[in-house]
Amino acid sequence: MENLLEVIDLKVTFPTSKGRIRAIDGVNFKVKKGEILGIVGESGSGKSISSLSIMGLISDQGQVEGKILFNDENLLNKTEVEMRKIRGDKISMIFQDPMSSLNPVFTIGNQISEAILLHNKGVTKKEAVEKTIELLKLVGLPSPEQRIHDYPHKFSGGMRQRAMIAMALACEPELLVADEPTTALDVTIQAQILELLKEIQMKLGMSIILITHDLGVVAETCHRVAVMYAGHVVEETDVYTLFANPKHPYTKGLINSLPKLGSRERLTPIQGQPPQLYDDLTGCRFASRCPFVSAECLENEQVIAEVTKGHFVRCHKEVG
Amino acid sequence: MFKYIMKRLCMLIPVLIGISTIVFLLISLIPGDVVDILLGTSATPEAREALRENLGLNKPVVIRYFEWMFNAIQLDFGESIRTGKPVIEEFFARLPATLQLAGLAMAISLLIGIPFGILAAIKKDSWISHVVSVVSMLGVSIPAFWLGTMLILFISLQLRLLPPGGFVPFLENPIENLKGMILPAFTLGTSMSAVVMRMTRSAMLEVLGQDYMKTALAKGVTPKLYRYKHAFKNALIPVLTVIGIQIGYLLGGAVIIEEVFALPGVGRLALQAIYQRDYPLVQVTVLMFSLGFVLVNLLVDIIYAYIDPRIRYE
Amino acid sequence: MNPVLKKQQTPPVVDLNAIDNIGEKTEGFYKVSFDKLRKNKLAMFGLYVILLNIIMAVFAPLIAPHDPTEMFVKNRLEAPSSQFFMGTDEFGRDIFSRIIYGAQISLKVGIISVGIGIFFGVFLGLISGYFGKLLDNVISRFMDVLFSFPDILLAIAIMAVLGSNITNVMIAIGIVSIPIFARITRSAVLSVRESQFIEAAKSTGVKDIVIIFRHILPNISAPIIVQSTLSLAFAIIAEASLSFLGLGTQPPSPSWGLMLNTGRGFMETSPWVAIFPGLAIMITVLSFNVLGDGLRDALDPRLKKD
Amino acid sequence: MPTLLKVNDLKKYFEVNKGLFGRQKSVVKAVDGINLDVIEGETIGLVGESGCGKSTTGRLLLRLIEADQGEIIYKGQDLRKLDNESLRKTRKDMQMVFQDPYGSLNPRLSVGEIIREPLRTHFNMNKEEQQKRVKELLDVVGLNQRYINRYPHEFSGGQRQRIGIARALALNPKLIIADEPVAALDVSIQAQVLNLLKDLQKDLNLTYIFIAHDLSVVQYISDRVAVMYLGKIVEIANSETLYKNPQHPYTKALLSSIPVPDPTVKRERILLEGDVPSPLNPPSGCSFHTRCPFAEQRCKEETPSLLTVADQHKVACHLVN
Repeated sequence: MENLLEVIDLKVTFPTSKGRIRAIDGVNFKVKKGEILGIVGESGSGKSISSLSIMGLISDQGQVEGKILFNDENLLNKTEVEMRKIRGDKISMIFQDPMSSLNPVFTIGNQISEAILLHNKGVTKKEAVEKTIELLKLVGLPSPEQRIHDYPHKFSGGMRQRAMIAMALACEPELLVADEPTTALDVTIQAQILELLKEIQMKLGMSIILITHDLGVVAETCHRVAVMYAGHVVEETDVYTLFANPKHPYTKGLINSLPKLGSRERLTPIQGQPPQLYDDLTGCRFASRCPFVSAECLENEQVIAEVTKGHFVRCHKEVG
Repeated sequence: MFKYIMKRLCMLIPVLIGISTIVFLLISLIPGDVVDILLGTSATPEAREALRENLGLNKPVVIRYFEWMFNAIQLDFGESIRTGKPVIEEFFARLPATLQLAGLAMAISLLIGIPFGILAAIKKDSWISHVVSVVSMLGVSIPAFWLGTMLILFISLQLRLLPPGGFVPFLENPIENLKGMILPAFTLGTSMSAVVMRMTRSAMLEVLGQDYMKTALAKGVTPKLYRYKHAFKNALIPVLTVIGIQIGYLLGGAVIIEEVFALPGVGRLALQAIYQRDYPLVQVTVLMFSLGFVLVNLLVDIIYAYIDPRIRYE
Repeated sequence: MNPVLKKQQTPPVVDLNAIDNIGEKTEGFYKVSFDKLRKNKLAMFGLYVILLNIIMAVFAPLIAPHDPTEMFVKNRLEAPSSQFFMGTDEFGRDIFSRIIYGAQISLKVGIISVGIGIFFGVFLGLISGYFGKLLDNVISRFMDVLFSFPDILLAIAIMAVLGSNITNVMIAIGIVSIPIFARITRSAVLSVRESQFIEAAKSTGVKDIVIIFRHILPNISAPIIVQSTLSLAFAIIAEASLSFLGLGTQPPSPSWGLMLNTGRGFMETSPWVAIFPGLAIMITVLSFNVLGDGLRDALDPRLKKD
Repeated sequence: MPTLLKVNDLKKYFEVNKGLFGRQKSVVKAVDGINLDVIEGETIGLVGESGCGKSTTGRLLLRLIEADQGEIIYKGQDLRKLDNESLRKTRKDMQMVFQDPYGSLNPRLSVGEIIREPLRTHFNMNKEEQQKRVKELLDVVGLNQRYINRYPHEFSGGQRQRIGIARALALNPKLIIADEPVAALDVSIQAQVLNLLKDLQKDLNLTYIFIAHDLSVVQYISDRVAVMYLGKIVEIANSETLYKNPQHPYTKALLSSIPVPDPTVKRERILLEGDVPSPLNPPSGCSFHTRCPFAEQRCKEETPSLLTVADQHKVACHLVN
């Protein structure tokens, strides 16, 4: 399979009153055509910043370096006008909180058909409305003919997320970036939405980047996974290998921190807290919490390397 | 929508009763004997009795209150103590000048406030934004009567560009009318422009930070759509509230501006009535101003609901 | 004290990162806010002008070159000069000295009337927000009614009834200021009341009165402080307006509004009589407004997390 | 083991005004007849999706919200009948840990003051005794004593949650109601706090009512679990029984909806249709019938009651009983 998206050595920094924050510091991952890549990490790991960088939506203060190759074209070299044509057309995005992600003063139909009209010259309003209804059917919204005239506040959380997905699918994108799409939803609704995403991915054959903090969601939905910690990708491999044979101490710790259904065995949490990402960081960013830490870890910056085929790890002990 | 408007109208009733009660009580609260104040202690007993009769002071206050309310509903607020004419007639005779003044002032302030407010929000941290902040700060701090006086001094007296005051009815001579209105309307509108500008700026900034604006960007909307369709309609909601409140300042300010520019409006009528202790006239002007304020805010509430579906379907 | 708490068997999970960068004590909310305010040049300018005003008012007899009521009959309507820094008025009184004494009136009216507004407004807002129900309904409706009068008009009407003197000016502006404080306090109480730390206090059995004064009041102080500065600005303008209309302070008192009013009569020949009092009003009001604005940013809890 | 707290038929209905003049009153049945025995020293979990009434239940037990009906019996007396003063004293034994690590600490008080407050309210201690006790409590929850004069905004979510726990422990309570105490925390921090809660329970002989939406967390920490749906308990069982042998269709669906962090597990997932109905107009009969894949006619008409199906295992479902 060929790569649809390749992120190479991506760095994003933000200025703050206490100095520059290195929110993302040399991140590499790729998304193949037709696959679901999971990016998993805790808050502050940089997973959302990665997705916003792909969309070109990092605010003006943020400084972005590296390469984001989409169909072999570097998105970071594109002008704002070019990016605008790609956003919502070739790459689209859905967000964490469906309650606040829809504009409250426009109808659902209006917001979805706007996406269609923006990227398809020559489509009439009527055609756009028909397409909107079709999309809403696709995402499983009951009686879409009536619901397109409703405002977002009339929709439940699950229905809003369906509407958001419909909007994202409006132009049949090649890549869908889903940033914690089910975090704000109840479990039974989460199950519905994840099922829907998988189904749509199969039907339309696009690629999805699924950003989440939930290893369970990753295991059930994704083909490959990148684990992020403190602005780095610390491990990247296919989903089976990750859970069967995790290499990075952070990945291991994360899996051990998780209560497992049916087991009441004592959890082994990761000690301490993630570091703050100011400029003066040296060595491995997980060192302060790592049970296997050595002097080398504190001194040298690790790089990510392939330990076995398709399994990338950012750790001295593993890479040697 | 209809239900919403009906609900709003019903909510007005206690407020209207409250306003009229307070206006009625204004006279009853005057310390000392009103008749003494009005006629002096040397007046003849007959004259005193006649005035008492006119003001209804010979009845218990509760009865007077209900009589007054009953008459008020029929727009009968009694006669002017000084001229003997029904006060409501005096009021309506003076209304056009005030309406024109307030209307023009509002138009000016919206035309200045909204575009510059939007501009300041979009070009956040640029020099335009800073200029807007400073100008709007000055605008709310400058006393209207002083600004008016200064404008008369420089534009009318020194440069002789516009008349320093006076009022020509619009139908009589539209050009002279407008010439005479420019300075007062500008003076009155200054503080409101400043407030509208500040509110538009901060409301736009607030909206631009919302999640749904990120959705719009992710959709690939053009900057124009982004600002004016997605952002402005949402930002308009708090701005409208402020406009509603500012109408109150506009009406209050009209009293002062009419005095400065010698315009024959309701505000000046109220002042004269106060100077002459013509209490029925004071009552009617205060009552009508408040009524106008309340009705404008009702209108704002309705526009509000028109823009914001969450309120419409409440 | 029943079971003495045992120390944990397992070593306590201690935050390694946090240990090194802490001091023993950190700064409270007001210190942090003031540090933030200090960085805001415009607000600090406002603060300095206000302090200058206060100094002017307190030490007026020491600063003013002349007595504010002394009439230099020979020097009527004299243009600014080295003797009369801002010129003289129609009675030959020194305008500069009158403006310095005028600061006393402005500040006195401002502080007392805003004090009335805060006292009653915050009280009403607290009880209507905290206890809710019928009490809230009655108070809120009453505030709605007061709010329905254009504010300067309400002040004018009250003055018309009470009669024109400086005490009544303070009462009238005070009454007009009540509803805004009541509203702001009420809505702040409503949002704070829902906080989990209030629930936490209730669940540990803390009494209502302690909750109000220890948990609610400190957390709603920010909007009240901001509104106080803005209301001071309003009060100063309102006093000047009332005096300008002849309904406020009475001659020969050196109220800025009153001075401006008399100055209007000699505008073409002696503009300074009207210009300087107006400038004084504007600069003072501007200072309160920029300070209020700066305080709003400095006290905003949303900007706290950096 | 003796019963510490007994809840009988607890109800809370909220009235919602609608229509012109608010004449049409609608009723939200937030908590609709809960029966629960809490045994001393156990952890009982309350689990359910948003709007199921689990948090309201927790607050009703402490009378932070007043119930409309039912009994809350603690030490032989009905808490609902206590006057304010006796309630204040009884609350000493029952404390709460809250969900929001940011909202549950007063930002204007230092950590020491926050933890000291319950001591000031209930005990006659002097400043030094209080200070000593606060330090002891910080130690117990795994926070450095040097933090005592710092303000909440300087702490991370996990640390704040520890402060909240210290405050709850200050009065030596017997029962702690923990309302989503780890929902706002990252996985690695969540495990730290869960372990802390477990250790404290062992050391201090605490009883927990643990309220959460995350079934795997609830199962981990609880001895017994009650599953709630639209204001009612639909199933209650031992933690293991509930996992291995769930009876109610909702419990089954809930269990199968939880994503399992193991890609090799392929499960038959029971996908529920649609959303949780609004508690404003709960469905007739069994309130789950609108989403239940097995619903029959009688489910629409009769409300099932919570009946014992096995030892310590109760289910409210027509199809099971």
